[in-house]
Amino acid sequence: MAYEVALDAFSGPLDLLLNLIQKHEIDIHDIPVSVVTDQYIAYLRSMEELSLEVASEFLVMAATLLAIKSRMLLPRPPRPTTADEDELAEDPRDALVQQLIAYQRIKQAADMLRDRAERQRLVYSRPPMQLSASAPDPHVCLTGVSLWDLVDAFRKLMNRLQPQDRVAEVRVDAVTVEEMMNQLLVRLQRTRAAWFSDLVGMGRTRAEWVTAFLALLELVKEKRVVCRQTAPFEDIEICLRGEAEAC
Amino acid sequence: MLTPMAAALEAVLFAAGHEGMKTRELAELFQVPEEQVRSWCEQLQRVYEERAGGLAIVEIAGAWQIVTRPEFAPYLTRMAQRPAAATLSHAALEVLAVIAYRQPVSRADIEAVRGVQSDRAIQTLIQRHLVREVGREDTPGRPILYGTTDTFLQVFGLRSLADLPPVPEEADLPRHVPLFSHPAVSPRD
Amino acid sequence: MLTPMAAALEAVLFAAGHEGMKTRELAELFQVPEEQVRSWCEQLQRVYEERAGGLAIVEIAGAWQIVTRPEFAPYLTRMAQRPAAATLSHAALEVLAVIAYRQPVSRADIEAVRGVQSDRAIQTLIQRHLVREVGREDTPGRPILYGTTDTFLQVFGLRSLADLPPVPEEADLPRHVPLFSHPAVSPRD
Repeated sequence: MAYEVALDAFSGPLDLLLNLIQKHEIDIHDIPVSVVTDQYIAYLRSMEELSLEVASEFLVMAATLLAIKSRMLLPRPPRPTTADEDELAEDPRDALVQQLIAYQRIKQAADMLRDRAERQRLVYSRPPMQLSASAPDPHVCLTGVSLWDLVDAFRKLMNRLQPQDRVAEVRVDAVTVEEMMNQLLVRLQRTRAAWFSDLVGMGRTRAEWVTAFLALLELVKEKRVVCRQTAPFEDIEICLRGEAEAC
Repeated sequence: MLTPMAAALEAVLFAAGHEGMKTRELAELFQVPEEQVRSWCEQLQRVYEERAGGLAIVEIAGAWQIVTRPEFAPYLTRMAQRPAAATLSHAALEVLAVIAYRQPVSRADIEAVRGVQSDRAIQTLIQRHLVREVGREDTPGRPILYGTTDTFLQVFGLRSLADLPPVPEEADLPRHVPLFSHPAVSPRD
Repeated sequence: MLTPMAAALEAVLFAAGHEGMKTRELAELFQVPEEQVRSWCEQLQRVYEERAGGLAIVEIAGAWQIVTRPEFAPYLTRMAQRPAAATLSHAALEVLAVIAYRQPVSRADIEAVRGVQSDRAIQTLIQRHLVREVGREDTPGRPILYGTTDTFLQVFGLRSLADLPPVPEEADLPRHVPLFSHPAVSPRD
């Protein structure tokens, strides 16, 4: 549990990096990339050792740091006497420094907002006075609100119930691949075709994603569904075999 | 300039709203004898009279409260007739939807569904006579349960609650999360 | 001694409670120009400050209202059981800060600043009515643009977006990072 707290302590790779910089009182404009990179990667390693999932963004940042580090090791071009383009050659750290500074300001702004909200919470108001008694009007007239607005509000509310709230209600006995295959077939019979991401992406937990994916593979193997993709990286369309011509 | 104690008393009476605070309650809050509280209240009452503002301190049924002075009633009547208040905020509509479909329901239940504080929206709905207290839940603290009113039915043109349109998604929702449920297409007029 | 107009204003603001009254609404009620009303409100605000009572006049989200002064909160928390405020996560606060200062802004922009996926936090903020969709960007894919709501102003006690405090050390920032350029005036309802 305590590990999760440690992980949560950083809201992203920039947060972690900024923390390292502050902890070691490093000048943000002149970051010793090699030191920071080592520490950053050491941190990721310790996360892995604790079997914590390291979000991909953290890994991307590690790669970025390594790239900057290697570029810093390259010999700089000899300094020309005139101020031509080469002298203005960028410091490989520039982009990252800009990003860090921008992020630091956001963190400050976030802190400030939190302080304000806390101060505001110390302020009390009172409910409006019951004025309708002095102006009796039994016909409350609502404009711009229809019954459908009400239904819609409720439906949306149900739809956006926190995923974790829903997960709590899932039975302990997990869905089997066979059950999932049936569910997928039922759904495909209803809709004829569906996007791969819709089919698999509706899983609430990692286990469900995997089950759905396996079920889909099984259906492909049994030649009961057909997949097609119009261009590389496009979403994959899944059709029932036989319906393929129609979709 | 008010004394710090008078200022604190003013803040408390203001926030207490139309229910006011009994002398005994104030004495407990400020940890002083009741006579002391009574004398503070009377002092504050005099201060209010002397400044001739829009408000007064009164003691009604043993409870001290701040009220508006009667001579400003015409403005308040006009305020009440403001047509501007005729629409419901998004938040109020959501709360109304939860109450309509889930009644009787407590504030805690409503907030659990919405994930946000909802007391203001509930107050607004009560003021508009769309929602009312229908009882108390039989759990510790006996929280108030809310339900819709006849005005609610009139406003939305319903014969009875049974007339509320079924929410498409609801049937699918309960116990087990249907992993691959079809996204709801709600009928619209 | 308050002037009769100030007294009437005080009564009206008291009656309006936490809903407050917008300058325009007050102007209609008193049948005077908005500037006149604004000056009355500001005068009353000063009177309240000078008497150092338990109350203050504030303008939040464009609406004038009477509230208690923060220093009396200890008495009031004891008195009124306020539902625990749902606190925002670190991530959600960061996203809110980006949206508040740079609105209207797309998810991609937010993620560029934070260096991390932000869709969950955005959903949380929408759910809490702190943030809403304000339009679409005129670029391929027409991504959704987000902005803050009136609830945001209320929660953070701001008169308007122009009231957002400047982030310190603004001078230190290099020119070409227009991170905290003045918030664009976004259409609001």
